[in-house]
Amino acid sequence: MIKANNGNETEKVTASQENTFLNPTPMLDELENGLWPSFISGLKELAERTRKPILRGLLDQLEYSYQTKTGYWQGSLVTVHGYGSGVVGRRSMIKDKIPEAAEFHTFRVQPAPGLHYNTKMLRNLCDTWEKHGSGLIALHGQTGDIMLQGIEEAKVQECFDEINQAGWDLGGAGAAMRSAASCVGPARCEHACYDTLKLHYKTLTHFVSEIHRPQYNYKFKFKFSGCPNDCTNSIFRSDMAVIGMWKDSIQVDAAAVQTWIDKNSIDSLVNIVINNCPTRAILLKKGKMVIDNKNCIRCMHCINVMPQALSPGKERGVTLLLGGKNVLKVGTMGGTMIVPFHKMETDEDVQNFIHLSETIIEWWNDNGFDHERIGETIERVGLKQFLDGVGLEASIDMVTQPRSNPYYKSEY
Amino acid sequence: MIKANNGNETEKVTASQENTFLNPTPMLDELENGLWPSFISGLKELAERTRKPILRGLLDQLEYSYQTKTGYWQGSLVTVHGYGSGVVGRRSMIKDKIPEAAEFHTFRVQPAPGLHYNTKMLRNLCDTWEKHGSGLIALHGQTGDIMLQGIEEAKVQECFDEINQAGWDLGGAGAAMRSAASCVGPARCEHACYDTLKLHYKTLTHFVSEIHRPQYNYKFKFKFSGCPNDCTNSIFRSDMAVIGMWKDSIQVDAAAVQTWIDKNSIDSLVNIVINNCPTRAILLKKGKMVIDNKNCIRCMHCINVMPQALSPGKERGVTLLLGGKNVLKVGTMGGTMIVPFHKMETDEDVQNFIHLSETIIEWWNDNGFDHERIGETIERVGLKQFLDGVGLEASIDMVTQPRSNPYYKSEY
Amino acid sequence: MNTKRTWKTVESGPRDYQEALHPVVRKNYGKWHYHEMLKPGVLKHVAENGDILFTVRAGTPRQDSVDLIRRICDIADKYADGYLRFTVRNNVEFMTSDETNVELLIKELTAIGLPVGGAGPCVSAIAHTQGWLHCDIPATDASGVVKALMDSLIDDFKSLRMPSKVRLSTSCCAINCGGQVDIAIVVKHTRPPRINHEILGNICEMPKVVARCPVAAIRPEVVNDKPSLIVDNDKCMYCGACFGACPAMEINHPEHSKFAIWVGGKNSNARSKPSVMSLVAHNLPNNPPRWPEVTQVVGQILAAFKKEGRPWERMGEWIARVGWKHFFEATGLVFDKDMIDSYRHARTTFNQSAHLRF
Amino acid sequence: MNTKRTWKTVESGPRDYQEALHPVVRKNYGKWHYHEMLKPGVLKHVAENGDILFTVRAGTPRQDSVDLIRRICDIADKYADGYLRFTVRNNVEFMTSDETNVELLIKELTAIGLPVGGAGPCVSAIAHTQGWLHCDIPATDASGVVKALMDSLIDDFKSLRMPSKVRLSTSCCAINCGGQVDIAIVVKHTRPPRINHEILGNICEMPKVVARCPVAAIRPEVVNDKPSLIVDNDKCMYCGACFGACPAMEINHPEHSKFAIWVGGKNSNARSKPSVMSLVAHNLPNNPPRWPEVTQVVGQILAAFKKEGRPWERMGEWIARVGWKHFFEATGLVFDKDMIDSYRHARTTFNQSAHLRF
Ligand code: SRM
Ligand code: SRM
Ligand code: SRM
Ligand code: SRM
Ligand code: SF4
Ligand code: SF4
Ligand code: SF4
Ligand code: SF4
Ligand code: SF4
Ligand code: SF4
Ligand code: SF4
Ligand code: SF4
Repeated sequence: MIKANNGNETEKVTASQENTFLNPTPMLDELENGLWPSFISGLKELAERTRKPILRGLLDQLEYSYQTKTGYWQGSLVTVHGYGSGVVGRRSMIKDKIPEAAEFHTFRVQPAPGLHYNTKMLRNLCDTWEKHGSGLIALHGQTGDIMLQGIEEAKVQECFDEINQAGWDLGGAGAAMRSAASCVGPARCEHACYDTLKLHYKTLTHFVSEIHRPQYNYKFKFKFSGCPNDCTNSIFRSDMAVIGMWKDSIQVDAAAVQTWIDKNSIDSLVNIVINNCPTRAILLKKGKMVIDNKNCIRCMHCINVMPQALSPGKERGVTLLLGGKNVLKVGTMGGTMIVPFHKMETDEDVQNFIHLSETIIEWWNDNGFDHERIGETIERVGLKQFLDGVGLEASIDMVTQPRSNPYYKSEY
Repeated sequence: MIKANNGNETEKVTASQENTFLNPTPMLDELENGLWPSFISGLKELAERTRKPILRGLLDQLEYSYQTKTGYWQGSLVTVHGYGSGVVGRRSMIKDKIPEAAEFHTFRVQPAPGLHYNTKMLRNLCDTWEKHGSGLIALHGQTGDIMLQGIEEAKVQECFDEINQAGWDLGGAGAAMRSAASCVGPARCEHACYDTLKLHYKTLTHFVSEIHRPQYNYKFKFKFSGCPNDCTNSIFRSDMAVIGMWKDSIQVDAAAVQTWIDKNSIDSLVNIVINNCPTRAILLKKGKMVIDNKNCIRCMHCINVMPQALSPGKERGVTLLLGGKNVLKVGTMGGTMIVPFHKMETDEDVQNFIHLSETIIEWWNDNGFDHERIGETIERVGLKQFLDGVGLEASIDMVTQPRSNPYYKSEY
Repeated sequence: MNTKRTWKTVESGPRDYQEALHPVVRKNYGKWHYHEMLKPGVLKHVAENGDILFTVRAGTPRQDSVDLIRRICDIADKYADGYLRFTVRNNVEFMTSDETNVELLIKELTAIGLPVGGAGPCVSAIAHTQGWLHCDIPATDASGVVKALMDSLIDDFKSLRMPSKVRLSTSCCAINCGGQVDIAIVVKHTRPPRINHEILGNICEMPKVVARCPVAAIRPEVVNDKPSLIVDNDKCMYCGACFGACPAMEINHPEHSKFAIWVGGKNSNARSKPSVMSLVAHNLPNNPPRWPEVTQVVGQILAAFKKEGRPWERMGEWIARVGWKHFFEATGLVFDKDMIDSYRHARTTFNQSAHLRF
Repeated sequence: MNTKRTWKTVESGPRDYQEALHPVVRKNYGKWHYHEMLKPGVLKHVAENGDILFTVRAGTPRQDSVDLIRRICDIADKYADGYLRFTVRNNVEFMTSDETNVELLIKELTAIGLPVGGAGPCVSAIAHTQGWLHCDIPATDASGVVKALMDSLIDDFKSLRMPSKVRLSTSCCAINCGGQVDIAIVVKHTRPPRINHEILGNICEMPKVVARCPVAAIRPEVVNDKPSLIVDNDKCMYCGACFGACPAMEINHPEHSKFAIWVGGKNSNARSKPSVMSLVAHNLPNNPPRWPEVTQVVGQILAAFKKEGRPWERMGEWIARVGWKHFFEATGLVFDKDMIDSYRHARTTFNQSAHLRF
């Protein structure tokens, strides 16, 4: 059907050219070279085995995109019964040319927090997806969804019912609560200051209706990182970053510190640990390492370097950063610290957190514009106004320095 | 005439109450207490000696201001022949109440660069001023002018002619070139990387007409600091900060370094010098101090601590920072580096500098709004547009980091 | 939907994770003591009670076929007790308490074409976005760029020879779903949108499109008797935000949609604060199928960082230490005036000091 | 002007400096080698050729009478070869090559009431502005505040017991002619301007006044049949910028014009970059003649800095090291929500990180 016409055709007979089901895709085939696993090889293998026309269409359209340097999908509203989001609809703009991939909708499916699986649940998902859809799965989307990519509208409900029956639910899209991400946390990481998986699970279960029914100004994302290493990139990639934090002193196992020094030398202690502490809060005293915890800003660095010897303190909880997002309109925003420390042990702690989140989202719904992320709303109306609006106390922790201009309103 | 009525009257008989010429000024008299030299005592002494009504009026009005917490001067246009600025006119809003200080205009007089005097010129100025004016002189105004404070309009021309005859000229006011300031520089400071006094003198002589005839969008100030210590506060207080700079390596007198260490200890070298270098460009190698000049950012710190051992390099000149100003409308702005290095040795160097300044001011006159400082204009139209407008090359030295947003226009 | 539904939707939200946790994980949940990096891609976590868990991490194409996933499941069944997890960067992880399984895992993963690595001071997998494969607004294909790049970086994925973690992302439009990373490859348009007035009024909510423009360059106008929008080309800086709201604002162009390279982004709070990335190269062609120009520039940046970075120092921290001037020298890239910020907080990036390197 | 002029103006610009230079200065111009701080207020500069110059520095009231200036000249004639200079902070300096003159200078200066000091790690003289003495827009009297403050700080002026240089300024309106310093005392209004509609139209250029407002709170309106201006009190944040352009916008208020204290400004490039200062106290009363509340707060700040600052560390550098949280603890001041920036670049001051002190 589609013939490559960019004069680039290679003489080399690639594996794919031996296949009969697929049309030639000379440009895409270039991506079968090299040592990194090739999504093209995967797609071709899948297509050849299953002989699904939708996959042949997909490859033809992609090849055509490579040739013309142009994309051909257009958005389309596709949903399952009762939901307003969770399926990202795609129809081809060149279905006259390549009818086989006229539709190529995607399910966003919420995985388990921490992206843990047993093989049974994964195989089951594969089977359902191969039955109804294309058999192409993105593990995972940047927000953290399983993306089942490529299905026709007619099959959407049936397919969803089957995966829902197996225990899965859809994720967010549009102006709604979005799927969350959480780091591996307490499941396997010694740094975790709270149970990221549990909080992710409880929070997103609470907001399940808001995920399925877009009714916000714009998207709202949670991300849960167990410590300030922030392995979920929550700071720039979620509206509410929930980051593990401790309040007391770093726990030090003096013997293990000595073992570390013996193994790595005192030079390494100075050059790698002490010299990299952002506030110079680590001192060398008679060959021993002493942490000035009042000046420690919980950056994690020393703990990262010496995980066997140092750990976060015992009084643990979370710090909340609000308003992170990417570049649109205002330039990338990092989340702003709005709650320096919040315990996260009991169910009540969790409920308080969820309640605060609701209050915040409500404030945003009342004060935000259409397509305005909460970070933008706060920047527009002012952090002080936001704090007043949701009933939080101002604290010096929220800013890097007090204001440098006299342009504020205060009547006494 | 004016009686203090705030119930604060003190029983203590102060020196001034013995005088007969002045009215009681109980609140002001409080400022005769304490060990710091008192401007009130000075004013009173002057008034008693000279018996000038304008001084009695001034003290009465000031006392009344202290009582009512209100100022009573209003601006007024007063000039000398041929000039549009240089006299700051003040008329009293309460001249009905206190007629003796109905007028209290001020001459802004340009001193010599570096604020150097011989006693003859200063005595001469005092005599003239006592003859025509109040006898009150501010040494100096924040911009650097001698301020002859308090004269009536009728006497202004005569007085000016006399001081002008003695070699003085007026400084700036209004939307004009302003008087400049220069640090003591090569006159007495070992750090000076160029001749601040000479450049101040040549530049301001060149712009003499623009000082006297307001024709800019707003004020424009030069300040000349001989090195990055910036003893004239040029960064936040002048539109064009001219700061001494060197390009090659810091000059090190190894023997003097050793003497310093012997005197102050190696600990001091580490804690005071090495540890305070902003880029950690100073290393300790076998007890010796080694400067990594590629990473030195010319902050002056190590040179300040060890002036006998270290000095700026030999390839000297200036760096130019444009757009500094105080808080109005946009918040305080620091000058932005627009010329990293410019030689300042020959007359040609000076001429090039003046020529560049002219080009810049011309651009500002063309592109700025009324009452907009050049820093504001650049912020509004963009640094790139400014550079294009005046024909300067962009350089990484001008920014702390390249842009973090994709919101720029570039066609290829 | 014609089929009669027999199933009533359960709005369960995230999948339950208890049943997905490896038994050793479940047992030591929240009780880990420390970890070590045994070799590229292999972590050893030690629990408070002395339990040991080995993790083997491998790269994937992210856009996986069910065939590949089933193969991965086979391996998990054989060597990892039937459990596995994925990382936030699309790597797959197998956990086992049996040290002998580690080498077997590496062998089998290599056999099915999945490189083992991506942990510790190395280049991990590149954050993916959708591109021509699925998105409705892309100017390029993210998966293709990622594949081409990773082919050239695979040795840096499989070894521990970087000063610290290096995160990359590729985004197929300026929106940048890939986020802030050490090195980002992002589309940059260089022409204003061409407006399809024929369809605009019918398919777009005009006030929303007008509101979407960051520089207020769009205004309503009747064109050929139809209500439509026009763009003030002087103001427009080609961001493409309008296109996301309205497909008639055609911003993508096969030739004039280019690539830009950004460096120094960081999300972690380790040592320095999280930081946004900065523009260091642009006007790179969008050159499928292998985008050699992009690979070239990324290679230059990584080579300089590998050479000069100190242990634990992230890309942006290295640059902060040596200075941007040196960064451009060391990488051979060229600073130009478009790299001077001109947006809302531009002034805060101006060098308002005499601090200066020569 | 009725008198016939006999003199034709010479537009000479700055006064010629050659004749104003001390002979030893002239001889060693540009050839100084180094300096030492001998004792408070006394510097010793050594030239390349070994010439030595002693400088004695003393404080002045800045608002000087000709009597005081003549006395100063007498001293200069006696001990400094007839030369003197002033510093950018209103201190006066006498130079001599004769070491025996140093003590004599100190003695005579003390005798006429001028304290010797202000050099090196100490509190130097406070930058002055005009206030009720001369300005047309002040809410207070700068000279008075300065005198009261310096009375309490004179020992810090005359000694070398601060960690480093401490610069102060006082400004009688929010415009702050005093600039960025370690500690600034600046007026802060707390009510919108009261508008004198009777005179406004006659004495003010209305479009200029409208343009002057940073938050566009002013608009033209006819009031009592006269063209005038009105202020949107919701928008107005009491900056007083309009008052500078139009005396009918009466911003000053005897009770509601207050003082605010700012810290951490720095102009030098030594170590850290030049920095703007931050608000740390407000709502202090404007309380002539001695403003004890202001003196009190400044004293608290200086005491903490004196105790904790390290050698050569400026106020803002000390705070950067110990953190703002500690600054508030150590000084006993209280952070409040008005101290959160809300102006143009506010976002750049938000803590966009998890970096946190407890
Ligand atoms: C699929 C995914 C990329 C991927 O291949 O992984 C994606 C794809 C799209 N993103 Fe995204 N974004 C995806 C994660 C992100 C992230 C990363 C994250 O969530 O951690 C970001 C940055 C963080 C943030 O939220 O700002 C992100 C920032 C955006 C933005 C810019 C938002 C902003 O305020 O700057 C848009 C534009 C918009 O919403 O109008 C956008 C819009 C889109 C749209 C919906 C484009 C559109 O307007 O039609 C894309 C749909 C593509 C498709 O065909 O599926 N996407 N997008 C990711 C979601 C998969 C998932 O659910 O797991
Ligand atoms: C006299 C002086 C204060 C002093 O007592 O020393 C002063 C006094 C006034 N300043 Fe100033 N400024 C004085 C130095 C400064 C400085 C410091 C400097 O030049 O180093 C600044 C900060 C730097 C700058 O230029 O921004 C300064 C920033 C201002 C501003 C704010 C400008 C801005 O863009 O933020 C104004 C307001 C204006 O111009 O509209 C202003 C306006 C004024 C006016 C003209 C008020 C007015 O609009 O009527 C004051 C006249 C007072 C009078 O009665 O003489 N003055 N003014 C200083 C000038 C004396 C001299 O010539 O030596
Ligand atoms: C598995 C994973 C979390 C997950 O739930 O999936 C994870 C796991 C660990 N991270 Fe991470 N990080 C993971 C993504 C991240 C991310 C996000 C990302 O890559 O997109 C970040 C933020 C990156 C950034 O700043 O932009 C991240 C920043 C860190 C840091 C801080 C690094 C730094 O110095 O800036 C550490 C500390 C360290 O390396 O010891 C860390 C440390 C760790 C440790 C050592 C924690 C532990 O004790 O187990 C884990 C293994 C380290 C490794 O891979 O080198 N993890 N880590 C993610 C693996 C990604 C991958 O496959 O490459
Ligand atoms: C005389 C004077 C210049 C003039 O032309 O009038 C001057 C003279 C010297 N300054 Fe200065 N500075 C003078 C105002 C300034 C100012 C501006 C100001 O005070 O308003 C600054 C910038 C202040 C700021 O950052 O806001 C200034 C920042 C410095 C520095 C950097 C200090 C720092 O660490 O930040 C040095 C370095 C040093 O102390 O060795 C310095 C060093 C010096 C030296 C040591 C230079 C030398 O080798 O002779 C001179 C005597 C030092 C002293 O006073 O401690 N001078 N110096 C000014 C005296 C002011 C006064 O009477 O108090
Ligand atoms: S964010 Fe912290 S707790 Fe979570 S995986 Fe990373 S290092 Fe571990
Ligand atoms: S966690 Fe970070 S700030 Fe705290 S002591 Fe360790 S390195 Fe320093
Ligand atoms: S700015 Fe530099 S050259 Fe000028 S007086 Fe100060 S220290 Fe000396
Ligand atoms: S001048 Fe400053 S930056 Fe340069 S070496 Fe000395 S202390 Fe370091
Ligand atoms: S980066 Fe742009 S084009 Fe790519 S997936 Fe995200 S929205 Fe679509
Ligand atoms: S491309 Fe961006 S700047 Fe141009 S019109 Fe569209 S939204 Fe506005
Ligand atoms: S600070 Fe304000 S009131 Fe004081 S002199 Fe300057 S302009 Fe006048
Ligand atoms: S006080 Fe300031 S904000 Fe209020 S109207 Fe006047 S200029 Fe505007």
